Amino acid sequence: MITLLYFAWVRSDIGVAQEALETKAETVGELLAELQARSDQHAHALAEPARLRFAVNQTFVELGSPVRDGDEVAIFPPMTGG
Amino acid sequence: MITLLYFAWVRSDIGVAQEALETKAETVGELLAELQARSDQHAHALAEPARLRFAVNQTFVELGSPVRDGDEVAIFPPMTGG
Amino acid sequence: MIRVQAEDFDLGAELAALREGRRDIGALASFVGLVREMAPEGTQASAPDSSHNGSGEQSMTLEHYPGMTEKMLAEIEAEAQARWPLQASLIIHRYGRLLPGEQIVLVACASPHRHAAFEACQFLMDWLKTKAPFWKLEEVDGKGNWVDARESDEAAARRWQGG
Amino acid sequence: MIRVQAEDFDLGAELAALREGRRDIGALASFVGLVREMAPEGTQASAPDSSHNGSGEQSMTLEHYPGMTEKMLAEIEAEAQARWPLQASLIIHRYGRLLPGEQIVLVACASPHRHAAFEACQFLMDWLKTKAPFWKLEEVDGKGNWVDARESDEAAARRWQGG
Repeated sequence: MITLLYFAWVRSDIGVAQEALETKAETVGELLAELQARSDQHAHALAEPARLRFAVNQTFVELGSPVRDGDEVAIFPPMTGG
Repeated sequence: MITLLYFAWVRSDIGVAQEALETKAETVGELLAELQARSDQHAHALAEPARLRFAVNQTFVELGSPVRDGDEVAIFPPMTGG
Repeated sequence: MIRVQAEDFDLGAELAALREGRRDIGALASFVGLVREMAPEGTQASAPDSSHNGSGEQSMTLEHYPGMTEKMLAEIEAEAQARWPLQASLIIHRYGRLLPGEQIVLVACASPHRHAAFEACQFLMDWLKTKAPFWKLEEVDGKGNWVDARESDEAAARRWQGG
Repeated sequence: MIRVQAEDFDLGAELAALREGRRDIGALASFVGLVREMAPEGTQASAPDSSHNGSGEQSMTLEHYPGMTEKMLAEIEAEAQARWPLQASLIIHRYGRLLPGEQIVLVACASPHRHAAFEACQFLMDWLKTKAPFWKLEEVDGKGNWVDARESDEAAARRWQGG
């Protein structure tokens, strides 16, 4: 089981802030492809990976980075704080 | 009559903060030469023009700048505020 | 020190606390980011009024990623401490709904020397902008708009290398 | 606004006054310079104590050129206002005898954007250091030493051109 967290417009487009997923995905990229197929909202929110940032267990990662059972995977837009 | 103001170590070396001078000097450089001859203290304090800064009527000037009767001429080391 | 909080902060009290009881600090640089009132849509910033609809009520809501926010701010502060001879540093970042004129973020750095204090503050802000998981939602008359990241902020972060 | 005064200033109150009633400021950068306690002569800064004579009582006395000081600070502030889009700026510089830990100088700049606020503050400090007629006399156990101007300050002022 992987815990997914969404923030900002990724969250509002998908419509949930958090969801759990049983998956065989071994990388962030594979996970993303699986998520894109989940619903129209997912497909729309996650359509452009270049506009997204990814963190696994609160560390920034790339699309090729591994994901493992039990990970917390966050998907969000580039940050705009400060 | 020219009013002379000294600050920092120029003041403490010469021993006065202010003095008035009747002079025929037409430039800051001529005035400086005249002052250097005034006393041993003046000679010592004013020996190295490169270590001094000059202001006429509260505006920075160079050795070649003119002085006129009634001017306020200040001589001091490079500034160290802030 | 880092703090992530919904409440406002007292700038004077925070800066006073940073130098409290110390006599070795030569330079204290600080920066506060504030919610800035936007000119109403369709008007020039210089126009004294406008004919747009609505009251123009504006707010800025800061969303963040609890846990990762604190982790990233601590990493950014540690990086500043490693790069400059800092005697004290502070990052406070707020989240939640803020109104124009309210404080969003404070960074402060104390050092024996002014260039270190200034540079470390700028570094903290530049990295914070691009590495701390905060997102801004602007709302005008209830209509929300997620603020886009700016290339100029990315460029500012890159000038410190490793950014 | 500029002020030249013997009295201390309240940093928090000064910064609060600068943004009082405004909702258009996005960035407020500030800098405070403080009297820094020196390591006793002949010791390393890291040595916890020393065998030097005297109690090590230290002070810093700031002398200035009344009239010209205000003129130069006003010119420096006007130059910053001309170079950056500032919404408010403040320079306070003290004179007289100060003890370690005391505040010497405050500069603060408000702008819609953080880079302008930061840069204008640094500019004000760099130019103030080399153009405002202040001189520092360090005293330790009653023995006075006029602080030498530093080439690094001259270089810092020159990077803004016209310096």
